[in-house]
Amino acid sequence: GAAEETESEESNGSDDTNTEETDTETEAEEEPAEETALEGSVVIDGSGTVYPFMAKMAENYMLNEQEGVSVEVGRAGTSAGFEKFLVEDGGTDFNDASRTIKDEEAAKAEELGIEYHEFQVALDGITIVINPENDWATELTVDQVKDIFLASSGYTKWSDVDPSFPDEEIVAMGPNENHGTYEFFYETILEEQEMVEGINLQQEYSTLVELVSQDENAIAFFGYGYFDNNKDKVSAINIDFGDGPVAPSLETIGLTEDFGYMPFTRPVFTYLNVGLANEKPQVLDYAIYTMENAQDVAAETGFAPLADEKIQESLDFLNGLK
Amino acid sequence: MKYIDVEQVNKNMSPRIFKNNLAKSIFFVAAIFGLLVLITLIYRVFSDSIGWIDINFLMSKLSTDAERAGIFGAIMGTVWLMVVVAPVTIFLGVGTAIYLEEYAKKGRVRNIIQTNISNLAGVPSVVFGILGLTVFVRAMGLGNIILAGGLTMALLILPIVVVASQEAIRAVPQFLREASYGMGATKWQTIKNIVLPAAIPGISTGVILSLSRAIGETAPLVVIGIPALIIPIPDSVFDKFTIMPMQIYYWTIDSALVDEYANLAAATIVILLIILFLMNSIAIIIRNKFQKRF
Amino acid sequence: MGLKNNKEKINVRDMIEKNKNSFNLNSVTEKVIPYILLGIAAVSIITTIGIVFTLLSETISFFQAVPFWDFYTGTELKPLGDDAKFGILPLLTGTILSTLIAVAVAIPIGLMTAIFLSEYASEQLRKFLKPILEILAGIPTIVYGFFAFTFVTPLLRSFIPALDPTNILSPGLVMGIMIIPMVASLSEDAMSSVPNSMREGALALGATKLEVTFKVILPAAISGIIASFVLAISRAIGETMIVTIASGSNKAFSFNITESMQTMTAYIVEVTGGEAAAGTTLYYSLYAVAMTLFVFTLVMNLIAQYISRKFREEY
Amino acid sequence: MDKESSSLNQYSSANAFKNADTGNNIVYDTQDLNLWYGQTHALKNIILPIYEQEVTAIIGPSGCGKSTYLKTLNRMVELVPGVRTSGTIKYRNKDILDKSFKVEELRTKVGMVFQKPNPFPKSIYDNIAYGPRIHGIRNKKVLDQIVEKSLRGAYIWDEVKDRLKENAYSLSGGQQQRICIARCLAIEPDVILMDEPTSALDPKSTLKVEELIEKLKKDYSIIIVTHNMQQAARISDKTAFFLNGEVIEYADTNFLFSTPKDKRTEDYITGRFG
Amino acid sequence: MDKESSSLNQYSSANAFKNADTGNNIVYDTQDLNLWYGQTHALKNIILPIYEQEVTAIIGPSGCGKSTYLKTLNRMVELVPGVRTSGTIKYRNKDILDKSFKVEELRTKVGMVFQKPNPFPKSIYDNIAYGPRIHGIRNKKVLDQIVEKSLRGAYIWDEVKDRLKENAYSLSGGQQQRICIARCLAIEPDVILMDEPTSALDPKSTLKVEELIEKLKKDYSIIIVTHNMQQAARISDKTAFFLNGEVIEYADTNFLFSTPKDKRTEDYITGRFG
Ligand SMILES: Nc1ncnc2c1ncn2[C@@H]1O[C@H](COP(=O)(O)OP(=O)(O)OP(=O)(O)O)[C@@H](O)[C@H]1O
Ligand SMILES: Nc1ncnc2c1ncn2[C@@H]1O[C@H](COP(=O)(O)OP(=O)(O)OP(=O)(O)O)[C@@H](O)[C@H]1O
Ligand SMILES: [Mg+2]
Ligand SMILES: [Mg+2]
Repeated sequence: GAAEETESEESNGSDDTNTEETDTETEAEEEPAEETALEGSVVIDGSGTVYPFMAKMAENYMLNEQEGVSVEVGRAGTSAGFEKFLVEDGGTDFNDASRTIKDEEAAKAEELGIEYHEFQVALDGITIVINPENDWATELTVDQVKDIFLASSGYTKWSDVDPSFPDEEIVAMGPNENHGTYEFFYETILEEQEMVEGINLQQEYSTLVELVSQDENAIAFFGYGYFDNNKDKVSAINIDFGDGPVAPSLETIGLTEDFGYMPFTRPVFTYLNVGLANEKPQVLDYAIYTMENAQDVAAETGFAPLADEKIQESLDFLNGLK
Repeated sequence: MKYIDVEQVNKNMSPRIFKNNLAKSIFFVAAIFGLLVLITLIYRVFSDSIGWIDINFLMSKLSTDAERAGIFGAIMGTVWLMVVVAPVTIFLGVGTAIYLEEYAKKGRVRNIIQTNISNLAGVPSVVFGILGLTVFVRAMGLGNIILAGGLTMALLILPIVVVASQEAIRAVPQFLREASYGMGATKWQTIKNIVLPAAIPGISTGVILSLSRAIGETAPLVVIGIPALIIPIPDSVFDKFTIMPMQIYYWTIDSALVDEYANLAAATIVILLIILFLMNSIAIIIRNKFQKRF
Repeated sequence: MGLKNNKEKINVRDMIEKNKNSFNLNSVTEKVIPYILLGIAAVSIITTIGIVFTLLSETISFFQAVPFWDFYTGTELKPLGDDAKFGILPLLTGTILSTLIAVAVAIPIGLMTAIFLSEYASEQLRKFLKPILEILAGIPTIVYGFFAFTFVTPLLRSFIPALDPTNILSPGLVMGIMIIPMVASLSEDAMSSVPNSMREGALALGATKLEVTFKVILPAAISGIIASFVLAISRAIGETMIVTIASGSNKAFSFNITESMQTMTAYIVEVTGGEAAAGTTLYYSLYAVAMTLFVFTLVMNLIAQYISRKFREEY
Repeated sequence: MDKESSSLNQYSSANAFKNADTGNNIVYDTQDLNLWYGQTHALKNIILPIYEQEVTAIIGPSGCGKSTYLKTLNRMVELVPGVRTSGTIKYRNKDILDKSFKVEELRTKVGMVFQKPNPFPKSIYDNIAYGPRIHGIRNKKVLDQIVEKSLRGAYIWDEVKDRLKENAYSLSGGQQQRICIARCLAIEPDVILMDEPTSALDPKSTLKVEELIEKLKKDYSIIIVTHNMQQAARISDKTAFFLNGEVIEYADTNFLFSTPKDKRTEDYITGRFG
Repeated sequence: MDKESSSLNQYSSANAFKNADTGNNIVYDTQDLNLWYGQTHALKNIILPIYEQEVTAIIGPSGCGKSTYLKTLNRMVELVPGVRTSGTIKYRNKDILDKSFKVEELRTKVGMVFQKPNPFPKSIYDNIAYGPRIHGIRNKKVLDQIVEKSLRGAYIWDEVKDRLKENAYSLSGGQQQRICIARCLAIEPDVILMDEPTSALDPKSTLKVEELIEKLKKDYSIIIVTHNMQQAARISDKTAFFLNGEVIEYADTNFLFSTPKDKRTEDYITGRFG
């Protein structure tokens, strides 16, 4: 309940001059920020998928904006992160999430009187990767991809997918249940149907990359960022969503509206504890900074940037808190 | 009446000596095996770290940018961790050892404590991690700060320190105690003035070795949950922190994201190994120097 | 005796006598210190109680959700999803197989190393090799983890093409290497503590060193040697980072050592770092697995202690 | 066996604490002392008086209980777990086996020198100053005086006066043993117990220590355990012969060596066994 | 000093391997033996003949090199790291210090009994059978016979015949020592070296072992180190007196004890030191 307090008066006046253009905005913002040197800490935990984005963001913030503020970023996972976020008197300030908050989690927040706000920070594309030696499956349709991972299809060999493919076992893999990526793939793409038996689910993405890079018959799914950094070790399948094959890239993932990589694209989030943001100016300041720089940092860390309108929505909300 | 056939015995002699020499070679190879593994391991790590270790790496803060990243924070985290671990384990470990060796009567209490310590020594470190998570981080509400990590580590290495200190105390010859008692000294006077000073080399060896174990230990801190990115340098035991092994862990699992992280991990391993090597050398020097004094 | 004191300017006896009367603090210290030390020694007991209590309370909650019997006989472990299944057998096979592999490396090599050091090596060589073994023992397990993952596995894959990039074989071998020093040094301790007079007795009969070792020293040191084996096993069971990194996290129930498997310890790391939300069965399963692990290693340690106490040779 | 010792014991029983010949007082009066290490009955009905300003030698074969008896005289034997005693040992007329008797006090008055020289791993100075210090003497000047006096008393001052800060273990075995004696003298004991003080020493050092003992006799009562019968004969006034935990014979040294009453004593001193 | 020993040595140098008095052969002929433990010069120019079927006693104060010399005779001394030797020891006319000489062979012929009884922690039977077994004798019947014969030879058969399967450590010290002697006899040695074999034993056991030695003399050459001069006098034919690593005097036992030539020998045997 106490979260509702409006301390905005105090921290007011630092700047009210938000414009639409984030780029020029950053410049304009620097000076007042230096006047009011903030301190204290900002605690972020949650999704490992969002971690690279958030880590970069935190580092830039400490380097360029507020040296006195300590931003720490954990990667406990979305659910464990919510566990730390939803704590009676003051858990983490932000929780990164690769999915939206679940009903139970929302209910718990309610119960504890924690007011939170959901921000989309970037877009991630599920990328289906294969071994570079694999020259037969470079382009697949959505249904072929699903069938490869679904138990119901009964596929075990590449030749089951297409008779022209080699008569070799398919080695399917992916991140394990710990990851939001798995949940998204399982719930949204596979529509919660049973996955193929014997699929190799791993905790670490590095393991997956290694596995695919060493096995000609391997196929795996994971976030675009992991593909982007390992283009020398694995290659991505261009997926035909009905209008011809689409290669995953920051552009295609970013095209959320019309033609693009859309069905395999998902937003990633961070959740802000609004009460804490009201109490601690550095938290609010960091939130604003994050939204202002989200597009740049996303591109640097293997995510597609959000549309300007989305960013502006978030900024409007945050500025309202001041 | 002769049972021993001298001829036969002499004929057997050569094969027996040959077997002995053969076995000796095999045992030697086995003993060298460890050395070979060590060389391979160190070679691998060093070659990955070449070009990455310099003063900037040691003195810079953590960064997501591999070129700028340094382990100063991790080093200071380790130092602060030791600031908690060392006094706590020395106090508890040496105290326990004195109690067991000098005061506890042979019997139930002593057996229980002794058995308990041997058992604790065998408890996997992840389990200590869970204890630390449940008790220090959550129940006591400390959070994942240096103090909580340090207390967990202190309990983890406590058995090693106890056992090493016990051995050191036991190695103090009885005749020194007798000499002291013979002068009319009380028990505590004898312990304080004679036994502990004589046992200090042994105790310090044990303490250093167990601290080096704590420095390299990862699992309990993974369980306790250390932020993956923590840039500010800790300056008290109430700060959040990271340590070198955690950095190695995160950098390696993230090497899929940024290739250079693997080099950073290797470079950190090299620094960690150098620190451990120095600690071990000090321990061995102390041990050799004071080994035979009586 | 009165005489001799008169000659001297100082009379120590009188000084001592005088000090004795003003010295009550000493006797208080003397009485209090044992209790303080007992209190300190009790910390280790409290730690054990803390571990047991922590694990037990959550484990009980777990067994309310998953029947005890199902947990220990279940071959399916799917901790997430709608039809979560909690069978510990996949983790047990992972743990047991990795331990067996480790022990198969560590016991023969460790024992042979111990024999070499204790019976054959010259003083200089021993002085050189022992510290190296100690270094090997002091290398953090995380370093071994990467060694296994980035070196041993690729190396093995060049011999065994069927080997998966994450598998239980490679971390098992590396764990074995890691515990060689433990086996070697404990066994060596046991062997060196066999009195030299035994060796001399046998050598004086014309025995070769090999004969002395196998017929006199090993039998005499057997309890210490076996205890070192048991401790090594317990160490392998409890090892975490090597398997976490190099063995992957496959939870299938299998005995194929070329495949990825998960051990109990790796499961704990995965769950604490992941989705575990307090109050869920998944969260409790962490404690149930930890409890199992704890009991496992506890039993091993007790066996080791029993062996070294019970079968101690008389000499 | 009992004739000799019991006749002597009549003095003590009658509380006439004088040696008939010399007029010396009795320091220690042992009556019916029995001692068990667990099941081992190590001392059996010991009855033995010890006189002031004399050297009493205790001889006997290995394991006969010599050391045990000596360690009982300053209750050092209690350090062994599972020791039980019965009987009385009166030191200056107080029963030291009584639990209320403070051992620290007893041991302050009764010094002990051990078979193997056992200096503390400290400097020579600190070795000697140890006793005074634990008894509360902290004054540097006083300590200096005590150290010098004690070292002079043990006739080793000249050899070590320039190296008082050196570790005592840098000295030779014989010097170490004299340091131990000096350490003992520093707290001005009344009685000095010596357990084979020369058996670990070379002939030359042995001679020095023997000379020292002879000089100390003037000021202290000395009880010395030795396996060297010639030594006993040379330096002691009284000798007790132990065998299997019993006192077989106790008499003036000259008397015992020249005309042993007991066949076993004779066998022993002529080297028939041991 | 050299008179006695060198006059004896003339025999060996002239290769006349006979004792002038008894006609016994020389077993061991030591010439100019020097031995260093690192820096310590432990044996200095030892010249000493050992005769067959005699008991040669080696006496001397602690640390004079008795054990060292004995251990050189079966090259056991090599177990100490950093030992160097010079000179020759001829055993049955072969130089055993020669590196090509197989120690296992030497030790099969030269048995050794140690100061502290050191049976293996095995059954009595296995203790005795150990030697024959390592030399390839596996036949159960033969082994049984050897065990019985050896135990009889050590005059302990009657005491242990019903408990051959028991651990040797369940025996008393004296019995253990005789088991060790029996163990030695089992491989039918030529020479038996004994290093203070009775010093850890009680008088009764000492007596038994001494009796045994006297009986063994018929079949074996025995070299015995002892600190007990009476024992040397009682059981040996020849005696060598060592001091500081040198042979001070070597002569017939009766002769050496009654009319020692060297002042130091006299001092020692009259108990002036040691
Ligand atoms: N700590 C002990 N525990 C059990 N028994 C002991 C202990 N110390 C001595 N004994 C036994 O008590 C008996 C007497 O031992 P003690 O040491 O007094 O003999 P000693 O005459 O001094 O012999 P030595 O000449 O060898 O020093 C021996 O049988 C010995 O085994
Ligand atoms: N292993 C060793 N290393 C170095 N020096 C040694 C060693 N063994 C013996 N010595 C030294 O060699 C000399 C002779 O020792 P040895 O053991 O032969 O004497 P000993 O006559 O048998 O004495 P004891 O009567 O005490 O048994 C001594 O000065 C001793 O210190
Ligand atoms: Mg004694
Ligand atoms: Mg000797």
